[in-house]
Amino acid sequence: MNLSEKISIEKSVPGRRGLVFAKAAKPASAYLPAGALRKAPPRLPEMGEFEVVRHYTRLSRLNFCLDTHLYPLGSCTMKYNPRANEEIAALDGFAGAHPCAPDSAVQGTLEVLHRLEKLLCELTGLAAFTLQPAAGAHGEFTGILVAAAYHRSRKDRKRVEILVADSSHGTNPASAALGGFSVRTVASRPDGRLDMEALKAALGPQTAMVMLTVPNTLGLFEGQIRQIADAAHAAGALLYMDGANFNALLGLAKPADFGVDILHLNLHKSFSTPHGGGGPGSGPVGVAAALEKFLPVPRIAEKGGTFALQAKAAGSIGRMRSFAGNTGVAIKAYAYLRGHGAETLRSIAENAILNANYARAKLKDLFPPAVDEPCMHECVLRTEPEKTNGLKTLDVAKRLLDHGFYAPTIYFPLIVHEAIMIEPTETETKETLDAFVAALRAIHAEALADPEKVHAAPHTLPVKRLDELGAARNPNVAWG
Amino acid sequence: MNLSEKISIEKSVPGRRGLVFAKAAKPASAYLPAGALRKAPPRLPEMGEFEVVRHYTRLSRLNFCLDTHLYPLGSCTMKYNPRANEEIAALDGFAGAHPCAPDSAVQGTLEVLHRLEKLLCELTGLAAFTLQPAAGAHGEFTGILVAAAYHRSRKDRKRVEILVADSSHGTNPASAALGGFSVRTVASRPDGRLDMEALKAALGPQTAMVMLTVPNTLGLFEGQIRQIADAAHAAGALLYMDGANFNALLGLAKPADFGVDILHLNLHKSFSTPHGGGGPGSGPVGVAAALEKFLPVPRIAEKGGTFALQAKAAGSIGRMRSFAGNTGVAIKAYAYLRGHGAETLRSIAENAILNANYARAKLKDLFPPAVDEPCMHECVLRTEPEKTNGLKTLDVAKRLLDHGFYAPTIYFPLIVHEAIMIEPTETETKETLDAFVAALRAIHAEALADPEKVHAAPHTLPVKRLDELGAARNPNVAWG
Amino acid sequence: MTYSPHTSNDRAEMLRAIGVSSMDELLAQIPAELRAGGYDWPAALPEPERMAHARALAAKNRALACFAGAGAYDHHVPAAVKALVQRGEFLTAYTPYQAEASQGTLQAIYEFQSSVCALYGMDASNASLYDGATALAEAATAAARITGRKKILLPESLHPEWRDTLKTYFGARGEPVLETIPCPSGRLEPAEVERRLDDTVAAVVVATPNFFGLLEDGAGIAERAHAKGALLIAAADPVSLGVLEAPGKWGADIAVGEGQGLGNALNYGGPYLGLFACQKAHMRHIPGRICGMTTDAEGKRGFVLTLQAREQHIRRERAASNICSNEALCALAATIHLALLGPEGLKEVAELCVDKAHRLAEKACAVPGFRLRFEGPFFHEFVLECPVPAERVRNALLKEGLLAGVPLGRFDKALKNSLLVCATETRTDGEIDRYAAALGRVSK
Amino acid sequence: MTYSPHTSNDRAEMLRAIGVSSMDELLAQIPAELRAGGYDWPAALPEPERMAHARALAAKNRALACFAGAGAYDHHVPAAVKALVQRGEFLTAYTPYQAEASQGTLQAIYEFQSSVCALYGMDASNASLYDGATALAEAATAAARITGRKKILLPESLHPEWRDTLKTYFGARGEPVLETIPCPSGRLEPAEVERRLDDTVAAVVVATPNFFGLLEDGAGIAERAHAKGALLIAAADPVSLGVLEAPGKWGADIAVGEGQGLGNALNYGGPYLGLFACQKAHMRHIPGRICGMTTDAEGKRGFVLTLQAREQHIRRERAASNICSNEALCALAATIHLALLGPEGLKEVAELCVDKAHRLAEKACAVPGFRLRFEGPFFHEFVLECPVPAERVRNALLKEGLLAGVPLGRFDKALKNSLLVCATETRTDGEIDRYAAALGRVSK
Ligand SMILES: Cc1ncc(COP(=O)(O)O)c(C=O)c1O
Ligand SMILES: Cc1ncc(COP(=O)(O)O)c(C=O)c1O
Repeated sequence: MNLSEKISIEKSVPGRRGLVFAKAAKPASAYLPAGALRKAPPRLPEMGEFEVVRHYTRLSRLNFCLDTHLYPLGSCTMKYNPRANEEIAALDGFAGAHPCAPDSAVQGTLEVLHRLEKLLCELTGLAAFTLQPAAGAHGEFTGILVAAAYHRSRKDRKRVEILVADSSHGTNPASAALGGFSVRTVASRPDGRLDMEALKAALGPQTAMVMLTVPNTLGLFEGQIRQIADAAHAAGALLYMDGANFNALLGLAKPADFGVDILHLNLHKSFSTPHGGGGPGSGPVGVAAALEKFLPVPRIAEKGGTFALQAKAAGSIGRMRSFAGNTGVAIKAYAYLRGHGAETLRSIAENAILNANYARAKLKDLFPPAVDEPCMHECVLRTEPEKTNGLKTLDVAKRLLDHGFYAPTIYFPLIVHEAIMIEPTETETKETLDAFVAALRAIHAEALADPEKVHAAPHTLPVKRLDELGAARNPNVAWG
Repeated sequence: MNLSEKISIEKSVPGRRGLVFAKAAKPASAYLPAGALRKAPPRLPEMGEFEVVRHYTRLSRLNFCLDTHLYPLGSCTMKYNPRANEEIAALDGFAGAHPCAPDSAVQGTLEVLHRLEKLLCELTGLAAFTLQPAAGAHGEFTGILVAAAYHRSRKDRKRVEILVADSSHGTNPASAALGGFSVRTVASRPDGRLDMEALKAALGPQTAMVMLTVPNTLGLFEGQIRQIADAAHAAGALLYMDGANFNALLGLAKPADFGVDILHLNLHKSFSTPHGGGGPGSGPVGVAAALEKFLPVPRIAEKGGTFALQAKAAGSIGRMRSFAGNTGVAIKAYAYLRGHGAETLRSIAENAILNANYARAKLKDLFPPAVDEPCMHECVLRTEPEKTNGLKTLDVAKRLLDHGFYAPTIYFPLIVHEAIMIEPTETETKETLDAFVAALRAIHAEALADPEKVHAAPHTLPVKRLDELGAARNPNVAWG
Repeated sequence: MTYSPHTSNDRAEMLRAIGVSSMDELLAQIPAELRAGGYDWPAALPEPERMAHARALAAKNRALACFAGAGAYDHHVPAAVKALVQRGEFLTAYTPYQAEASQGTLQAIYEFQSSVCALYGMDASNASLYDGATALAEAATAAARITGRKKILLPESLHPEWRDTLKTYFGARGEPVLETIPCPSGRLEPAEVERRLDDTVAAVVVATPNFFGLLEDGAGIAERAHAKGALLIAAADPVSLGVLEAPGKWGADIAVGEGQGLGNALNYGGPYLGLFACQKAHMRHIPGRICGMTTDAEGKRGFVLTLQAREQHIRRERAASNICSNEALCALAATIHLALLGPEGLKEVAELCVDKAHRLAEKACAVPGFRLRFEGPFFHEFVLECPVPAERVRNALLKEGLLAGVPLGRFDKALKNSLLVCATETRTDGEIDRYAAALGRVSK
Repeated sequence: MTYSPHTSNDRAEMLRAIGVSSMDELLAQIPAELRAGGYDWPAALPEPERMAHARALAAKNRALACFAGAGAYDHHVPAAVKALVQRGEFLTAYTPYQAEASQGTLQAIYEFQSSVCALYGMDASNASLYDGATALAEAATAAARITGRKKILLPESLHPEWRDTLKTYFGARGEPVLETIPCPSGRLEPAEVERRLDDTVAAVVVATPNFFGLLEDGAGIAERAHAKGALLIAAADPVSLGVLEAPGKWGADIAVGEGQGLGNALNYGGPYLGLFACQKAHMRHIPGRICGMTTDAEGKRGFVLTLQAREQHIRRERAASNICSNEALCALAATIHLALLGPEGLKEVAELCVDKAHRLAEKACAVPGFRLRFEGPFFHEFVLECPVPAERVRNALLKEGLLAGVPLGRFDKALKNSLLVCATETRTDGEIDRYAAALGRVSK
């Protein structure tokens, strides 16, 4: 009902106070040299506590979110995350633990982390996990450094190249580059899978690793993954699996069985941490036994039911960040997994796949799939502007907002023209999917009947279409 | 952005499950006679957990609330209640305490309750408090029973009548009647105060008590309260103060000094419990020393730093409900009061009074005050339909919603024609009040320029004006 | 701390606009002799210190495995319930006077009323009352008005605090007249009820499960009451209705209950949740707020507070009740709780309660010296007759971290050795075993 | 438990619509030989049991009065911050790709960026990075790109885990090259820095307060760095900036920090909050998401993610960074925290920290055998030199419920007897006294 909100600093009134603290016995100037002290106070808003509460409450209401709207954002697994997990991670015992506390004082947390590692090992078939990476991309980077360390340990210094699929997520090549590797892109076949011939041609003594996303970013299972693994291994390279889409495999398949050497998972997707407007995440990395020793420190060790955080480990690539990792996120993932038994685990993936295929089946006559076959947890469809008065993917996305749905991921993967990537996730009902399908079909019809309306969408949101170009040309990124 | 929501039962799908529990070792039928068992399951919604979360999240967004809008509801003290109090009342130690736990296991709660009673005594000057009443009206009823017990204890059985002001809240006469008293209404003077002559004329050997609201429901201080008390006492009656408006006196005055014998406070107004859409509240009752023994049980006793809940007390009117009272609300009130020192206590009332007078001063040319003099924490204004194309109070209220403000209390007190009762409370900023004033002035102008628009308001809310008559004529109060 | 946002600048400008020169001038409304001299008040605690202070106090309460019931039950409160009721839009709204700006609260109340009706097998309900005890008092008042009769029969098997509440409510006024029916066997004897029924009786109250946990013969009593023109007021724990027949089905005219167990914490006795429901015929005697469905000016469905002619703000001393604020947020918690559980979840909880309580009873009675005080089917609570005073048993188990139950001696001296024991779904098998083992040590 | 809402009916209908006869047919996409045989998996815990399990685990952590810092600080987290970040609209939204439906998140990011800039005295910032250590790594990368140079000078007075993180980040790639500057006095000697500066140096890193809690001569070092064409990267605790001069004012080109102390709990090390800010000139080298102000088609103000040409999803292997998800919710907490505190509140907290840490230091050093290891002004942390190994001191105080600090021996053997001790505004005078008293007992 409110459609815009001033910026906090515009609500600021000099001298107004929110949280007030006790006064220090002596001011900082009594202890610190004058030269070190701040001359002018930082330009932060001066607001009462109530104003702050009202400001951010009202601001929040300008958002769509999963709790209010279907959020079928492909590659993002916007599924429902049980509220109990939030409560659990916030328990004083967990939330109040200092990262430098001695192991004896944090046995509860260490036990959770250890148990989670073991559960992830069981789910993936891999030998060992680190929970340190803060997100998926950070996990990729970790995995890439593990691969580098592995080749280095074998004195194999020629392996300077990493192969990535052209359909891969942008973080894959970026992470590879960050690890000092050159990146070579391998084309996908028309059916969306990696082109084995192209791969074989690309593999060589320079290849450190092949990075593959399973299911891939077209929502398709790489049926030949075992062969890909064999080819990579035969060439002396490792196989990395980007497991950000692991929701589709939970309880169905174990990547170790595919021949995967290294993989990362996104706890904030498949394992139930709400995405928080962009994070925090957690990107645990699992490895085959031979690679365990390269995992970053700290490691969590267990002996006779007592847990220890080991800061040093011979062979380790070192530390990827400060402290143990995004423990709060890991706790939620643990809580989530303990809510499931072996049977219901499998239902996660099954229903995710069911929902994606249902949406796909109900839409494919109007929005042709990038690849016309059953999909896994998401489907990539296309608009056909040439047939529909210029209805582009962006228009569909914006117009969907008017219809009360967040938009799918658009223009990704890059290899699909006018891509619309729909991932309903397993937690949406058939009724919601039916309404979503109806909205997309209605938009298609609108494009034929009243194209202007669709091109100018959204009409009912707090703002109309925003000028992105202008924003980038004259960036205003702070109130200054 | 969503403007309506199905009812939960309309979202129900047979067989769908939300929270799932463990299965019992044996079914109820193994233990209980078949005749006692339910034949058909209750018609409750069958929804997934996510659907429930989404349903109530979306539903909530159809509300205005204090966290999103100014809520200048006279007589209701819709002020900001610090979030910390919610956290405190929810602490496991407090929230998990069973009401029949032995005193030794609940010393923390008992200490809070005891401390709160003492603080309320200090604020009011009264000798003793009970925290048992669940709300203001329940407190009134308690106070009335105390008065009855007092007269009974003096064998004074003729006192069957209670005097209430014509401006009083409806709960006053209703509570008096519930206590078995007949109710006599005493008129107010044109200046909004109780008519001393009318009072004196009404007082007599049949008078058990005089009930007065201070500040009264016109937002005015009863300047003659001391004389009223004297007159009541001289007639052998007691003086009851409805303290629901105590926000205006916090830190400024102690009702005991007025000659008040019994009073109730509304913790959910002056003492910081968010109103929750209609409750819970808590209506502690304070009494002068001579009346303490009549207070309801249980009482909280302290001895050498140890606290006890006493279920029996000689002379007590008995029990007003089960258990100790709305403890959770009392804990918030205690937390609130401990956030204040003697100086800031006073600033609560001062700023509440300042804000009401500011709104009054800025509006009185267009909306004449019921009584033209400075007010306390709220002001009662009027519309003048005859001068403004029929702009009625109800129209103003509905149109204010379009302007982004909740409406003031309207048509109360009953003695003011076309009353608009505005209580901004002390937690609103000058800027918000300015915007509110501007909206009211704009509505006045709209009424002159485009009366239809105003009469048909609201226009921007989830629903248009609702048919209240129809609702009462053919009541549909359950999905059946 | 101050939650008043005014700067000294604001204050000066506002005083100027008002036309006074100082705050004191504005405060002159209060005669000087009535102004407080000063306050003996502790120093303000800033939020960090306040939190620390509160935590220290909360820590003085002991964390115990709770086998106490007696009208307040340690059920699981779902995380989603807690999260949703804390949304500002629900938490910080008032009673929905302006319906158009309060559809969220209003629809939730409608759902609440509907859920209560579904549980109790009734047609109409309200937005909540203070607690179970006061709901019963309101039901008694309504029954007297409906029937034009003056007497209410109350069983001894009713919660003693509920009986006490009714005594307080009606004692001063002298009506309705309360008559207590003794229940030496722990339950109402239908014949005994029949003996006391006459044409002055407005209603017979039946609590089932009753205070001792036992199921009553509701249908038998209802039939007898109706035969004499009296109403039947049922008091029933809403969780029990996951497995037990709805009062409306066995003849209750009005049903009440304590709704705390539906998504609300124990909170040392409050805020709790008074449930009230009745057959359609009595709708206009319901106390308190009622939400009704209606349509807006364009025919769209919406919700309003309705039937207000019963209420104090209209009727004043002739109102159906004096209630104004109710327990809305607790009612919302119950509404969400019931939506989360659904009929199946509620049944699961109820069956767990039955199962655990019976297994506990069996284990407890296997300890020499302990036995059930009363015969008859029970839900999740039973009276354990101890070989020693029940307080002693309670104190002994307290040392082991168990809240063993509620000693009944304080309600009735004859029950000095009786302990009212409850097991809900939150009690684990391990705790049940520890309980029995601890009893074994007491008996020695 | 299942969070999949489908009934068997739904499932059947949906399979039919898809045109397959069974779930298995749909799963045929995964070759049979790649399907998992089975899982060794513990039994599902329904929510009540799961909560109980989690509480039992959490209870295995000890509640201690926290005098440990070392990059993670026990500051008060305001209740309003906790409540607001849990609103579904923030908690369950994604990265704001569809700006029109994400103005709440976007504006909050803009406010976050602005607040970070205000604190650090910079012009531009981003939506957050993983933590302080990785923020520094990103800053080093940016500095190398901006200057076209390869060497980064890292002081020994920097958090050792941050140094280790940079070593990991750049070790495999071999660049930027890291050179550590020894700090025997606990602080950087400007002269020593100058000695190492040459035209291969991209940036000098200065942490102030540094790992040992000491303030560095940032201005002196910045001047020398700039003189050699190198950038100055400042690492600074944001809370300290309530009283300390903004890095942008004393010459920092890029500033980073660990933002946990702004409204985020300790959480055993994460999620934390990487802060990154810089002068305008370097804006297009900022890693990660950036929110910018713009206008909509009707000229109304709005916010979007901007400058995306730096990012991995556009640039892939040529991106400024690989970061995608960041720590948005932690950044939101910091934004709200800073709005609640304002400049005055932040100053109060900072002054309390300074005051309490200094009073603690004084009391600790009054205990025979204990002294400050380093000289120089410090913020809220100091190195206490103990007469015995610091681990022993730590273990002794643990028994009294005190987390005495961080023994530095594990970072540097030469610091075996050194304990890094911190006091924030949440430590009470009573706890400080208990600490000193406990030291007294250790020294005996
Ligand atoms: C397939 C894939 N890989 C990697 C990532 C990167 O994960 P994160 O955003 O947690 O860094 C994502 C997330 O968007 C993804 O979808
Ligand atoms: C003046 C006055 N008296 C009494 C009451 C009744 O209080 P409650 O609603 O808590 O029963 C109110 C509340 O509306 C009130 O404003």
